[in-house]
Amino acid sequence: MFYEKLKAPLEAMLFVNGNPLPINQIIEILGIDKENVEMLVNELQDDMIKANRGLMIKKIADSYQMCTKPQVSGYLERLTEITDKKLSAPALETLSIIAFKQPITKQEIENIRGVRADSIINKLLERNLIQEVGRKKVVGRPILYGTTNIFLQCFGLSDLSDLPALPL
Amino acid sequence: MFYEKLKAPLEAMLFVNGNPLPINQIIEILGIDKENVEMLVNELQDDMIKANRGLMIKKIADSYQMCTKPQVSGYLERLTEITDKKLSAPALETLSIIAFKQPITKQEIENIRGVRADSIINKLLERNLIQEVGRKKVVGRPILYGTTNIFLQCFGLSDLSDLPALPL
Amino acid sequence: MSEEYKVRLKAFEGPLDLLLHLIEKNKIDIYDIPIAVLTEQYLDYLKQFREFNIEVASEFLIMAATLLQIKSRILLPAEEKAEDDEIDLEDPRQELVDRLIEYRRFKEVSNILNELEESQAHLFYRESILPPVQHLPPQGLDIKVLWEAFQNVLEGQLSQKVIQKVSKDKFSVQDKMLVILSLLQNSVDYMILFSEVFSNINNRPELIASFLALLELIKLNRIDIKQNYSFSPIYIYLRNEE
Repeated sequence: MFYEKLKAPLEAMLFVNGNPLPINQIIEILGIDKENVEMLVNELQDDMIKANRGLMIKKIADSYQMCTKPQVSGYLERLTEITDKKLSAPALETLSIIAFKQPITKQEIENIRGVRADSIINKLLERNLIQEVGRKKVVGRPILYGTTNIFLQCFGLSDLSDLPALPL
Repeated sequence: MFYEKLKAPLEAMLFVNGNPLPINQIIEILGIDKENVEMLVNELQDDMIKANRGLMIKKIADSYQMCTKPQVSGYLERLTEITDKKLSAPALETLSIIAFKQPITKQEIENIRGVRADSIINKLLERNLIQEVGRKKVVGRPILYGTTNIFLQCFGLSDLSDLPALPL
Repeated sequence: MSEEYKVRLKAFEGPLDLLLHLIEKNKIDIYDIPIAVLTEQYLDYLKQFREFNIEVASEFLIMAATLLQIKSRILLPAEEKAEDDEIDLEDPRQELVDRLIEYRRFKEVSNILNELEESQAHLFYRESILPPVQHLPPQGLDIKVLWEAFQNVLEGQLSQKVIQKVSKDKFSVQDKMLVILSLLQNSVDYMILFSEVFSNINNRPELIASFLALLELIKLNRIDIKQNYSFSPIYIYLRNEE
């Protein structure tokens, strides 16, 4: 394949860019079109699986990100200090509502959960799991919230269509 | 080889750990002795070379570090290159003074604009729009600035005589 | 024991959460809620909150009022109900049931998200180690824009002349006094034109320093000023040192 030699630069780019790397940036830097970038990523992924490597590539929204395979996590936990950043049940509930009902206002979230949501929304904003996505065109023009790409990353989703189906 | 399956965790450890990873820590986490760690690292290095990968392993004192291959550095630099769509008003003003009055010192530019010019001059130097063209023969021998060929290119000029005539 | 109990009470995030807990605990059919029983149990919980000095959020109280209202409407005789609006023919429990079901959906899905989050906890990422940002020259600039910028500069310079700052150190009055004296000493008849003092000076700080030097020399009786009539040239003389 003509772009075989682009695998090494692609891997290096994903290595130095810890965050998800937008596919558009890859297209621009490698100078090949989207289809070929996707094929190249798939091949690199295949290589990684075949060679029993410790790394893999994940697709998040329109970006790719390199990370370690889940199988080796036991070793890595001994390497790094793991800070427990698990979300509380109320935060998860609020986040689910925002994920499925976005864009949504604070008031609408509060109606569903039956409790105030200010502090939880602030916490989710702080962790970049949600963001303001606009204003609702009603009286008071309340802020509308939606999820971020970091949300996708945290839950291992490549895009919002990967969300589990809402029960009932 | 009995520790073949330790290659993946080793790779993942080197990936996650941005700084050089001391061999003692590897010994401890993988539970194999120094000799075997060294053999394992060598094998991983061989694999990486054979597979034409973008990454490699460097030995630094008693540590190992994963990094990108020198051959791909050109692609990586492009990850952080920014092409400005336009210049700010102060930058344009300063550039126009240099273009029309070159060669000119920082002090002279500051006298004309009435404000400090250091950071703007640095910005213009960084973008290769201006360059040092000599030293003025006065006390302190201040640097003289002039425009570059890239400046001409950016504004679509073939040479400085294409600049519009000064008024008066 | 009471501490543990307190924690459990606190664990209810809101009135809907508490109601769902009661419904599950009593194996109640959510579509046919025995409202009297549920209301009683709900109020019991609120009482326990108070006993353990747990602040009861206003949302819990509003729900209590809602439950009592539903209960009283169910207890109304059938004839009275019929007199009411059509909407009231609906089961008074309907709205509450809808809210509980909606809330339950998200509670369930949040459990799935929780599992997803846990599975992601086994993946590790690394910090970016990108090369420093490099700014390339901008592209497609118009020479007109540069020209306009320079016009701005020139205009700014004109209005700026009035407010140019005086730099103290560059031109000292002392130096200017010496300059003026040497001008006088080298002139014919120890006399120069006032304007000669200021010739070759094109900035404000220097002008000011020279003028102050003149005043100083007058004060020290080193020079004299003479003008024959209004608007005629002003002359500066060196006085004889006695």
